[in-house]
Amino acid sequence: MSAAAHLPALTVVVPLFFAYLMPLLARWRKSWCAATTLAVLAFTFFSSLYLANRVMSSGPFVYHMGGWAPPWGIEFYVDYLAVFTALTISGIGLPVIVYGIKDLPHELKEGVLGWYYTLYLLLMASMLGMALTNDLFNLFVFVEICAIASCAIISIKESRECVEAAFKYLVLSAVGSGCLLLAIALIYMVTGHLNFTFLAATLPGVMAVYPKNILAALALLMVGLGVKAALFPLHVWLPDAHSSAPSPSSAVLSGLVIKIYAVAMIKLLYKVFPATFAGMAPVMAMLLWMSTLAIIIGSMFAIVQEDIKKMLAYSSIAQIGYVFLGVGLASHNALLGGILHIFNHAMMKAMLFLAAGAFIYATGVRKLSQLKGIGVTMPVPAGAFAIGAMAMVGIPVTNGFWSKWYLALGALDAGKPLFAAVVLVSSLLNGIYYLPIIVNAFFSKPEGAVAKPGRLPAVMTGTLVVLGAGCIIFGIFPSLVLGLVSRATRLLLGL
Amino acid sequence: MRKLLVIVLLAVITFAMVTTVLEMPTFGDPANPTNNEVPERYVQETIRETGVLNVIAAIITDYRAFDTLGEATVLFVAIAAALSTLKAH
Amino acid sequence: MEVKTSFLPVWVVMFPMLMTFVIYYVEQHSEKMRNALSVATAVVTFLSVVALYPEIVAGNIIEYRMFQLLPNLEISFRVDILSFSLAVLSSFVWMLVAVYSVDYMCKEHGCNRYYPVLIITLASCMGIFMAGDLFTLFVFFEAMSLISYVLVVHEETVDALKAGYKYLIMTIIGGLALFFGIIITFEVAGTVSLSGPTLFGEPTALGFFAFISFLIGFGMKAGMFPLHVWLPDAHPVAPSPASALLSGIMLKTGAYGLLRVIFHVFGIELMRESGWTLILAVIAVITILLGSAVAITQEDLKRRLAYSSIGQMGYILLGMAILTERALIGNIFHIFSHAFMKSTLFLAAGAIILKTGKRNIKDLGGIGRQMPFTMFAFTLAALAMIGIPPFNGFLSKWTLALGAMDAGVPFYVIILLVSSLLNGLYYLPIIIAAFFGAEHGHEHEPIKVNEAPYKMLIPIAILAVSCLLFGLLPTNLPFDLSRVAADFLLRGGF
Amino acid sequence: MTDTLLRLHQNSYYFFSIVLFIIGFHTMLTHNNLIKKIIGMNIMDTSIFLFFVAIGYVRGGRAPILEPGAGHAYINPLPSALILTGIVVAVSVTAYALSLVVKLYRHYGTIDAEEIMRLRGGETL
Repeated sequence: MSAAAHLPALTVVVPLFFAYLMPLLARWRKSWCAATTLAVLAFTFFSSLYLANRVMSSGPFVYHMGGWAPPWGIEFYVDYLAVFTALTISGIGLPVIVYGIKDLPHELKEGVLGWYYTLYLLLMASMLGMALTNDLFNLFVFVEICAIASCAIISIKESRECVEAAFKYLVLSAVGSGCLLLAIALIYMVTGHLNFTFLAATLPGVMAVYPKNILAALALLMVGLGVKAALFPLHVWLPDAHSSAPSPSSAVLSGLVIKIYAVAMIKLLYKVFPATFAGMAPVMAMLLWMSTLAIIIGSMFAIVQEDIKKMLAYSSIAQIGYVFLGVGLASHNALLGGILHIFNHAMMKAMLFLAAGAFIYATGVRKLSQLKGIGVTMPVPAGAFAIGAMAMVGIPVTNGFWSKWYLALGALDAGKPLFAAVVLVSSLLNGIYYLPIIVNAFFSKPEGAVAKPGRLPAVMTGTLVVLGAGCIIFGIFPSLVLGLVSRATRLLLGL
Repeated sequence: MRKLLVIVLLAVITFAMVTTVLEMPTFGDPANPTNNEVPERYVQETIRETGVLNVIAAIITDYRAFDTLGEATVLFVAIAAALSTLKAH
Repeated sequence: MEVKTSFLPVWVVMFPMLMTFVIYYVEQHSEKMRNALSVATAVVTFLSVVALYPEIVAGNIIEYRMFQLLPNLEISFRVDILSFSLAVLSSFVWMLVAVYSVDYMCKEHGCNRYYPVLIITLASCMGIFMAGDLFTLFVFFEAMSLISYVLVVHEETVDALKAGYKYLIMTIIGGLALFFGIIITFEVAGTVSLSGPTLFGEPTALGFFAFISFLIGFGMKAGMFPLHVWLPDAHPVAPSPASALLSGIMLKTGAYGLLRVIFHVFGIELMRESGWTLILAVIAVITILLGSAVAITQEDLKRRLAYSSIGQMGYILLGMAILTERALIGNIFHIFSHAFMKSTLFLAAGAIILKTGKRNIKDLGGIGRQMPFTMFAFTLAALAMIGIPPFNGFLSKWTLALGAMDAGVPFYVIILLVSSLLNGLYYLPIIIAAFFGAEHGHEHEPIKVNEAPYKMLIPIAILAVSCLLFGLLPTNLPFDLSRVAADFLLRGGF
Repeated sequence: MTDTLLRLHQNSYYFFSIVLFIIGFHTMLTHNNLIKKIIGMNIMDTSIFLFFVAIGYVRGGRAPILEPGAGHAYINPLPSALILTGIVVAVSVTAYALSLVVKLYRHYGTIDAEEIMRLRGGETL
């Protein structure tokens, strides 16, 4: 077989391999670390692109690890959702670390930079693995790598808030992993399979014999992945963790990591447990209400925050609610909106965190009330922030608009206009906390540290410009991603 | 207040899990769903396919070797995480 | 009547949009060039709109499909007689305001922000009037609403920022309501195009939600009760030329949107059957009375004008609620009349504020002797506002009243009369005090004639004369356009 | 009632691993000492391992080290193999968590969660 045939595995293994090498590289050739990381991420991006191209032209395909066919071996299933997620991960992960090249030395100790790149690559690899894998236990292994790596890129920063936030995150994450493993045990116990495809075939028959096992497993899965995805009542760890971390970490944690668990949830709910399942209705209803609470309460909390990164973190809680709203509504348009929002929110939230990071980098100011006039002295980051904020509110010609469009349309499709109203109300709430920041940034006189910001390195500005342009481009031409997302949705819903 | 909450939570979980236990396949029953074609092939074909007598070893290092790569990576990531945390001091 | 494809509507929208960037670039180097370019852009836009006239007057409809965003969702442009009427009116007023701004704004800070925003708002305004489907309309509507925020807070005072915040939040609410309406329409009809038959077949609960959403979304912009709260704050704090545009033109985009929704989305039969017009009528009556009554109590000249705008928008809403042919003519003609009158008033007020710095009505005694020309124009427009013949305001009210009689509701005529009376109560004292009142603190000094520069006076003069002319002439262009447009809409709008 | 007890007896491995799970969870929730929290976490993990391995047992089966031709019944090897991975995961998480506790102790001089919260002046975990 040619190398291209092994690309699904290589997409995950190559970053892993370079992650192992990174500590050595950091010892011998410090300056190569960043370049290697970039090259590896570029490779994952292009291989995801290649896979996406292949899937779009000739349909989903499977890859057997080591040539062992399921149910004996591990299988990667390269379908629309998987390549979409992989593209999102590598597409956002790349600019974030480009930004990090300049920002990280500012925030971290010299000695741990190499470790940061190691952890970043491991995080990326595990997320890609979660996107591609079709095996329940393999998913668990990647979840664990992801959990530890994402805690580690918080605690790597020398501050007691970071260590404490990372500990809180780790403990809750471990509880989540425990629930996940128990759920896997319960599912395996009654089906004898770990492969998603085989599970989906076995489960309907098993449901009649062991309904309680399945329900308990579902509940544990919801809790396990819900904790990690910060679904509403289980979000307590998120604000501290995402706000205290170094800016690139915040961007990738808020933008990607919580989303990947949502993707895992989507895979499990729609591929393993068929959506028509009798026992699924309450699960979906629960998801709906939890996400509604997440959207409303997350926004409410965001309104009262004073720290810019805390506010963004609370906003993430609300935004993950959109994704789960789409999942819970389960109509074609709503699920499409939810999946689309994974990408859109990854882009805008990463940009917002990086822009906030740029403010902090140049002025050292984190308080929202002190950021007045930042748009006058730092027009590019503030402009990016403004675009991101507009996208959050869902103003047309930004990508956030399309998520809301499809979610609202999907809510109407599902015959639940109430949830369309929820989307609208939350847009208003987003407006209430994002717009004053922009207004203060551009229409106030700069004072104090904001008046004389330090110089922002060109790569950081460049990253913000690229991401900002992305928000607009995907706002004007939503069809760029929509083909992929729409096919993913149709496949998931079996249409 | 918090204690009460914890107790209620734990009671609910216990109740739910114990009811589930009552319904689970009987422990050790050869007719259990887990004893399907998967372990059967592992037991019967391991020697021919991998040349190993210990089936668990065969699974870890061959059939599901990718999981083991992940396992090693978990170990690696934990070391990296612990070292980076302690080094940041 | 036929449907033609032409690039001209796109040009009308894109040209000022592109020029915005040119102006933004040029202004870094030369202020003179910036001013000249801004005026030139407005003039060229006006002429481009006028170039559509032969096709429109021949009864043709011009369409252009830009590109498809998604299946059944595209950016498209469509110019019919109603679009043309409003586009030509707006670009005309815009042109005059651009000329006026040159001298008015020279003393203000942040001119480099003002001109690009002025021109891009023109572009989005043209986009609204020429939109071929609800989605395009929505995009430009949001763009205009959000960008005009910059005009509202131009002064950057605490008051301006506060008013701006209110404006912004209300705009977001309005935008979301519109979004909801459009989503429902899309869900029910599968398309949001304005070029086909009406999109709703029968009055369903979902349809009612859509109607209410549209009413909130467009009504917000139109200053409809009870969503008018932003208007009396936002319009006065803006610089006067911007106030003139906000009150004279941008309010009308809301009315335009409602007209489109009533005739293209729901259709006149549905509106009549379902009785939803009653909601509109009640709101219109309250808006008229409230706007006029509260205006009396206002001390600040521009605030009084802003409340007066609310009252006048009530007439336009009333026309839509009555839905007889003559009411509709009155409605559309009043869009014209009010644009002329209110722009004159705000520009004149701007001239007074620029020259004397006085905003309070109490201080305006004797101003007519200092600035006779400006005050004369103000008087013409105010008389038109009250509805005294032969001004255009009289003509529109008269037609509206006839329409109300056609519908058999003399109650509306009484409302119109009462409100005219109220208009008189708050405009006449200003005029009387201006010409005959004692000047404040200057009794013993000789009165200096202290007019604004001619570049400001000419636009005021043109607008003021239009108020008289379009009421005096038995047949005039705005009235003809209104008549044809009303007829066109009642025929089904395509 | 006797039925229930019989089932519990039959599935006693499952039952007791659930009990262990609850004990671990309780330890995590109620103890303020961070080390004890980590111990609770480990008890939880161990209970799941026990549960998982118990699934693989087949009555009369032997450990799956093959003796070709002997005709023995073997237990299901898959859960055991998976749990080996699981154990490593638990060890790794514990190691990292302990390193964080070391750091916390250096920063705050205590490993009591409430004390740390008090020092930080924030909300409780």
